[in-house]
Amino acid sequence: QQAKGNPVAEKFRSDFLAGKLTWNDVLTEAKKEGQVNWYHWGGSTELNTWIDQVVKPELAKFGIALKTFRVNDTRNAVDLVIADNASGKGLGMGSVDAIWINGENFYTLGTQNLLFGPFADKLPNSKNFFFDPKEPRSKLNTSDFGYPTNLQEVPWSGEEYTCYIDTARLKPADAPKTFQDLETWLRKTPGRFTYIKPPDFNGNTFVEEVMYAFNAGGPEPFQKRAKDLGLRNFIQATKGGFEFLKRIDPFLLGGGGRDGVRGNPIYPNSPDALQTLLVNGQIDMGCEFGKYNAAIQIKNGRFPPTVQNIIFPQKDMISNKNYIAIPSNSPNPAAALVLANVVSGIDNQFSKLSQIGYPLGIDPGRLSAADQEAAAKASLPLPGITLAQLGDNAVPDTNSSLVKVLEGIWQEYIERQSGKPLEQIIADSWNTQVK
Amino acid sequence: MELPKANPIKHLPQARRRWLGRFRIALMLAPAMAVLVVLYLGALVLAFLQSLGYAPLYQINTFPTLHYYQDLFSSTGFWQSVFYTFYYALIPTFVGLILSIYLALTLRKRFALKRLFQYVYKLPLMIPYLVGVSLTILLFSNGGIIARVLHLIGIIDNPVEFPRILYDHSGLGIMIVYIWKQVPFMTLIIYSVLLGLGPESEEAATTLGANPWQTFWYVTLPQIMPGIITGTAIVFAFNFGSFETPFILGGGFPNTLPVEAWRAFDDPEPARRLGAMAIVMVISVVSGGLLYLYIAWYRRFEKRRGRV
Amino acid sequence: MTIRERRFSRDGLTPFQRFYLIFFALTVLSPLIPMIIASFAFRWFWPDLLPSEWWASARHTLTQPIGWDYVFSPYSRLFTAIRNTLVIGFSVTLLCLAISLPAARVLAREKFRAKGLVEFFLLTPLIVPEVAIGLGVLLIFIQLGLAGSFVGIVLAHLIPTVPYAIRVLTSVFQNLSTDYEEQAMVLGANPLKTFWHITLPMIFPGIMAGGLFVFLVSSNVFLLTFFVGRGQVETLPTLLFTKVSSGGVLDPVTAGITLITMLPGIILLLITERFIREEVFAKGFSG
Amino acid sequence: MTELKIVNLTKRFDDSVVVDNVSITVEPGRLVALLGPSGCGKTTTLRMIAGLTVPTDGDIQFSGQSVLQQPPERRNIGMVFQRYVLFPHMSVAQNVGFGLFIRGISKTEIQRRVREMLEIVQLEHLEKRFPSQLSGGQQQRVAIARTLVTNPQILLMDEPLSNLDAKLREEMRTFIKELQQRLNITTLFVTHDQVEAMELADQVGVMFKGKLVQFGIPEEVFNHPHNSRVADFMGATNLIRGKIVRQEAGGIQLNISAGDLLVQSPGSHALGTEVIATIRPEHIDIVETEPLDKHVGNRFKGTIEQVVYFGGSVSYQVEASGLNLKVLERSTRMMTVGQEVILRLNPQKLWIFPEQA
Amino acid sequence: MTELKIVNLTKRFDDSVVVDNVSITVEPGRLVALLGPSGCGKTTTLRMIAGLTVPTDGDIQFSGQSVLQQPPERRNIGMVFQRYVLFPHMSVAQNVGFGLFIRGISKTEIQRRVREMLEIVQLEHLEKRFPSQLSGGQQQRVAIARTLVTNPQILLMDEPLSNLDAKLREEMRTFIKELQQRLNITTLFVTHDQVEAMELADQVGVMFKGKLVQFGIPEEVFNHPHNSRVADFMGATNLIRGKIVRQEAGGIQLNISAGDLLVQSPGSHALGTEVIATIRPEHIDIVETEPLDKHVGNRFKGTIEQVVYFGGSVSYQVEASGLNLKVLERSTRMMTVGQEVILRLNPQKLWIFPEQA
Ligand SMILES: Nc1ncnc2c1ncn2[C@@H]1O[C@H](COP(=O)(O)OP(=O)(O)OP(=O)(O)O)[C@@H](O)[C@H]1O
Ligand SMILES: Nc1ncnc2c1ncn2[C@@H]1O[C@H](COP(=O)(O)OP(=O)(O)OP(=O)(O)O)[C@@H](O)[C@H]1O
Ligand SMILES: [Mg+2]
Ligand SMILES: [Mg+2]
Repeated sequence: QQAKGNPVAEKFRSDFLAGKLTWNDVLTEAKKEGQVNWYHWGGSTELNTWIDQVVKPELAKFGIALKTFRVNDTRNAVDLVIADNASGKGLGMGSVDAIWINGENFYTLGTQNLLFGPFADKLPNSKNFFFDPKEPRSKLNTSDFGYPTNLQEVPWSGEEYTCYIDTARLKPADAPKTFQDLETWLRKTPGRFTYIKPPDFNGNTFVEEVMYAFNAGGPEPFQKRAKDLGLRNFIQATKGGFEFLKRIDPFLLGGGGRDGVRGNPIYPNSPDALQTLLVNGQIDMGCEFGKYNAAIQIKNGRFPPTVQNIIFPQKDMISNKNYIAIPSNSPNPAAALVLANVVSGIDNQFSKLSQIGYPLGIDPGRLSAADQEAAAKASLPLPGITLAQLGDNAVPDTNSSLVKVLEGIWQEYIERQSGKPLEQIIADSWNTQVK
Repeated sequence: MELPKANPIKHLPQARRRWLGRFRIALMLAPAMAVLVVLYLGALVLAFLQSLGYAPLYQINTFPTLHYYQDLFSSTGFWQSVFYTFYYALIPTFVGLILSIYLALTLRKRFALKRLFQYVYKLPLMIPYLVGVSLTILLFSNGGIIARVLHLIGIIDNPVEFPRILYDHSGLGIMIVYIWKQVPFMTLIIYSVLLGLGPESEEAATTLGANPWQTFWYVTLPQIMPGIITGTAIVFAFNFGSFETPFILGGGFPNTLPVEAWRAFDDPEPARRLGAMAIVMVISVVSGGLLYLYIAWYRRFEKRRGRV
Repeated sequence: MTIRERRFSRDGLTPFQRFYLIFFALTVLSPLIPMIIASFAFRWFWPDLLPSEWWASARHTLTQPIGWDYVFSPYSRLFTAIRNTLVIGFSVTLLCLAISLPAARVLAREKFRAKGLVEFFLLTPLIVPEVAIGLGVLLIFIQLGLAGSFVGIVLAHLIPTVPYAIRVLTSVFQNLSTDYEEQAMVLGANPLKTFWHITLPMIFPGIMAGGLFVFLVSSNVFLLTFFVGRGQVETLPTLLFTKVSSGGVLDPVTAGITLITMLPGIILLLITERFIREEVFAKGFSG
Repeated sequence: MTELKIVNLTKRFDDSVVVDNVSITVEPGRLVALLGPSGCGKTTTLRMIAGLTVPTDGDIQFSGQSVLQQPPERRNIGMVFQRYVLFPHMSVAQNVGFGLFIRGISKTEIQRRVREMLEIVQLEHLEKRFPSQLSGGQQQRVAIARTLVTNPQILLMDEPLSNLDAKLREEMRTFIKELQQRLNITTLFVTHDQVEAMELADQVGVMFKGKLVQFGIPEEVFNHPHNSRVADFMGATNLIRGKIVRQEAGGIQLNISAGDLLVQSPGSHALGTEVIATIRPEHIDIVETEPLDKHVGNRFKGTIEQVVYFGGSVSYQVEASGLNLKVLERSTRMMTVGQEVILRLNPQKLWIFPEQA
Repeated sequence: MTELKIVNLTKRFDDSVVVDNVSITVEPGRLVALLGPSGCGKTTTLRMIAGLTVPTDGDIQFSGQSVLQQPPERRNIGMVFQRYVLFPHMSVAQNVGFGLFIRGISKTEIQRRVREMLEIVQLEHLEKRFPSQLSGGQQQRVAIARTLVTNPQILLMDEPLSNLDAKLREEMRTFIKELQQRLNITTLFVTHDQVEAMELADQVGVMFKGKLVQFGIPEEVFNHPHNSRVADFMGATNLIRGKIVRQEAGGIQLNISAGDLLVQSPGSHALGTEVIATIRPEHIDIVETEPLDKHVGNRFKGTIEQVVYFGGSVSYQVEASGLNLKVLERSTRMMTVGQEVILRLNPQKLWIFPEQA
């Protein structure tokens, strides 16, 4: 139930979605609108700077003033859209033009029918993406955490969950390669590892990777929607993983170091907190999203040069994309389209990659050979591993309908140390989260 | 029958003035009252309605239901939160009070650089809590400055050996920030009450044979009680409802009630947001009720002693 | 002072009190030193007490501004935050004083039914937590379309500031004997002129003190700004919150912003210490 | 010149009657002192006249015109407060000029009149100073100047001297007396100090608990108090109980503990009435040796019980056959404790009033 | 009984000398009044004796023992402050009992002694009240009771009456006098009111700007001031300039504007010295008609210029060939302005001191 927008904007949308407008019409309209409000996670100074340095002048060329809102949590932007809509502000009247989004938040907007519409393939730069459903490489562009994008958002960056070690304390050869290795290593040297606490998505992802690794069927069942998967299968798929998490709990940083003795295990709240532990020498290994993360942190002085990436867990490294979405009550829809187009341009994607280590959102397969070569050149060297290795071990993300369930189980079973049987905890969480 | 002699002229101005006066009082109170009634009382009423299940904003209307309160009270995490909220609020109030009283007493003395010190001690009062948080992180984190100094002098080897002060349920980091920021506030209040008191009654006690400790205990302390009561009440209420410090420096689940309220409110699931409102109501009622009892107790105490 | 005076006098500090004051001054001032160092660091790893590489030597090797370069660049939004903090602070101060003055005057001077109730009500926001108010106000503002706007933030800031202002101003009015105003009236001044020529100049220091206090509270408030601002209006506290809430090590930019966030308070303290007279406080908080 | 008349003035606060049916007329150009103990309603009366407090009942008239309906700023009165109440943020000149400034008078005119006024109060050299830089007496003079500069029709003074120290108080008394006489301004002067009232006033009103108990010229009030409360308040501490035994042209004969007492006080009393006679300590004579005309007047033998030296005067406590009398003398001679003396009570200085419950 | 002796007591604050080399001995059981204008260092002297302020120099001895090293609470002194300083959070009984309570005395004993003390100050019925519920005089009596209950060896009183109103002040004066004599306690009493000092003290010390200018029995100080500042302060406002022309056994002959003046004041002065003679207003006699012995004594013809009626006394301003003299008389007769009179200045009441720069 979208609120009614103002007639001009509504007409623009229907015309644009119907393909009645040329891109020049869009540019003209965008110039009239004059500005665009982009809400994005603002926790990275590099990204913030890059947007101001690169995207802003680019949009200015089209007569559009870019206003970025650095939110702490993308949810805030989604809330704003919902609230605006609830108070009757439709297209052309809200406050959010574009959101950097993926997963659950997109799912929220999608299920509440608060998206502008299928625009992704109508941008000039849609040529840089596979959108054809028959093409397997289009999967990450058309499905976001298992939820179909319906072309209502356009990818602008990709990521992969990657781990790093400090070779000053842990030789790459001794580094674990699988979760079994990890457990062995932890039992030998307790306290040298920990992972980010769910519900931070970096924490969720670690849990998901554990689930993949301990499920006989691998990642496959986790791609399904909860309704399609069913509780029984879900218990089957997750039990092993959670038992593993429970086993290593006492051997994590601060965890007590012995079976059955729970100290005070530390699960850092955020990637920053995790990095701090590594830099302080409290742990030797950490995992988070960001292929180029270690490289960038070394470059910016936050990591010592002795830090290297490792491939862990082999064959189960979650990889995904994130997107630009336009909400249904965007005050400047045309300018939002221009923004989406600009950030998916080849030059800007390359610049983003080379300057701040944010991987390409566009598909290299759609690029010319020269461009592909340029892309390779633009990317930073990865310490200790190669891009190809990353690609070989990549697996897709978990369906967003399951994420909350996993989160709930982790909190109850690990964080709150509930005494209930694991199966019941799983069932409880399933029942509260799956509607 | 004799009619009473009417004298309208004489009584008219008086009547008019009184009416005007009443009207004027209402008029002058109106702006401040309006702001607080609409925003503050309105906010509380709205939160209360939501906690009872009335939230058209999220297309939820199960009004009235105690469901959200029942959920809350039946979860063990909530009661732990209650405990931590009290714990983090009470200890710094108490410790800070003792430090403040002593500092205020010391400030009355004559000493070199007193003027300068008057500036220095008020500094934490002037800057946001978040700055205190930031300073605490820099100093007290496991790899922080203090740990490094301890390493330098050979007391610890590894940051792991440094006691956990931040991100821990002991709440030491939270309390350090509170105390650091609130001691100046309480000191200022107590010091100002002391200034108003003047040294005379203490001198009188001294000439009557009371030693410094007796003088403090029997003469000074009872007289600065009003300042202490206000100071501790404000500080406790603040700590009880404080968000950013426990949010950043706390030990995660279960955290203080305000943080839990925020977490719940931050959830995309609307029903959880109504749960947040239930927490909010609990915080308000507990904090308001406690302070009411505290002040009522103090009033009675004072009344018994003939004051007020 | 002669030796004898020093020896027998109780006016001076005991050795422990001297230590206590020094300790206190140190706890306030000494954290600034590592904070300044941190703001100039580039590589600073455990267990070094000083950075192994400084900002000054690293700043030219990178394409993006780092450390202080970033803090002072437009990318940090620091100046926007400062401007917002000041604009909000001053608006709140003016508005708050404007609505608190008449109320304080009435509370200080007049007797009326329900006065106790009104007084109590005007003070309760001091004891009801900010989260409670913040969430509720957000709900109201969402409905009024004020969420995320300056006006909304200014209005929200009135909630914690009005009680303080009323308290301070009430005591100011109580301290001002009605004699002066009555004298002016007897000399022929009507109520308006009396207020303008007599009352206002005489309570000016009190107004300053109250105003400062309001400004201080407003510029320190995080939660209400954060809730009501919805990430759309950034002030110094919200900027700093974004930086420190990740729970990581304090990077040079955060250190720099921390230092800058302290500045308004320090400046305010320096220029106004003489207005924050303890006496004003005494009346305001001992009742 | 204006006549000030208050008629049946009454003020009730909540349930207590603070001013109770008081009527006073101050003739044009005269100074009336309102005398009474603390809390008796003096200030309240003054404030009602000024318009700062609204009377519960009664009327206030300036030259026969009721002013009840006029707000204070329109009554054109001058009021000097107990605590000077100078505006601390204005200089002496600004303080004095305030009343004129408010009336929109031109700057030069204000300057002229302020200077003139400051000359009268002899403070022309201090016009640039601020109140905090003045002594108490100077402040009070500024307050008076400020009040007088607007040529008020009525001057009200509320214990203007009670905050000054003894020496200054005396100086200011003289100053006010002279000034009031020079300017000839109708004045109501409130005080709780009998000496002040006596010295300054053309007429004195004595108030107790909101009621006007006595009104008359100073000597009358001083020497012939209406009742023992007034007597006590006026410092006539010698109260002698007695019964009227004879009444004739020459005076009234009382029977008191020490014998007979002749009183030349007007009024007629029934024989046998219990009354109180009073005489001021300074009106009793001490005779060291028995004089010649042994049986003339009221003479009593007594013993000096206490001697208190006050500087200029000496006070003796004398016990004379059951009477305990206080006598005040100039300190030209000194008697010693235990000395036998004879007291002479001048019948003309004695005064009687009925005994009270 | 204790003797209080201060020797060369000096106090310097920063750069100003507030008490300058003051030595006073208060004999056991006596009351000495320290008299002086505001700011002359009276309070500071008292505080040094109490131990509340540490002297810069000099010594304080109780019965010959220096107490400099003892903290105030061990000196066993009683001090009554100008503003009573009762503990507002304690009842009257608790206030009075505080000193005993502090000494760890048993509850019943405290109760007994408090009751006893309250009886002495006549406040036994108010023991449950709190200070805020008492009048000024009652508060001051509680303060005194509180001080005396511990049997202090020395009693220090700092202008204990200056906050009371005239009538109360007089009552309290008598009360203190009696009490002090009854208890026989060595007392140092600070005041700026000459009358108070005269009335109460066995000896009076006059301080100006930190210096003890004169010390002696009240009459001496009152009638024979050391210099014109003291004279003025003591209310002897008649200052007569003159030159010494003759000096013989009978007295000193001065040449003044109005003629010759005979003074019977001790001390020898060089002929031709410019001096000031002083006489108190109450020591001048007014003679209405020329008496018989025409040429005896200092007589001057004069005209009455002003008459001020003070109730018990009348003050005249008399102009007599260049002299402007104030005369105070009992109000048994009244003269009128313009009346010609003859003034008689008793040579024995005249007093001279050298003229000052
Ligand atoms: N606004 C008021 N409300 C209630 N009672 C009042 C008010 N103003 C004065 N009173 C009471 O009225 C009585 C008379 O007060 P008023 O000030 O007139 O006395 P006063 O004769 O001037 O005394 P003082 O010599 O102490 O100044 C006092 O008992 C006082 O408490
Ligand atoms: N602690 C102090 N520091 C500096 N100067 C002081 C201090 N205490 C008193 N003085 C100064 O010493 C002088 C004498 O003060 P003191 O209080 O002894 O006077 P006083 O004779 O008692 O006057 P008053 O009659 O007004 O009470 C004054 O000028 C005062 O300003
Ligand atoms: Mg009065
Ligand atoms: Mg003094």
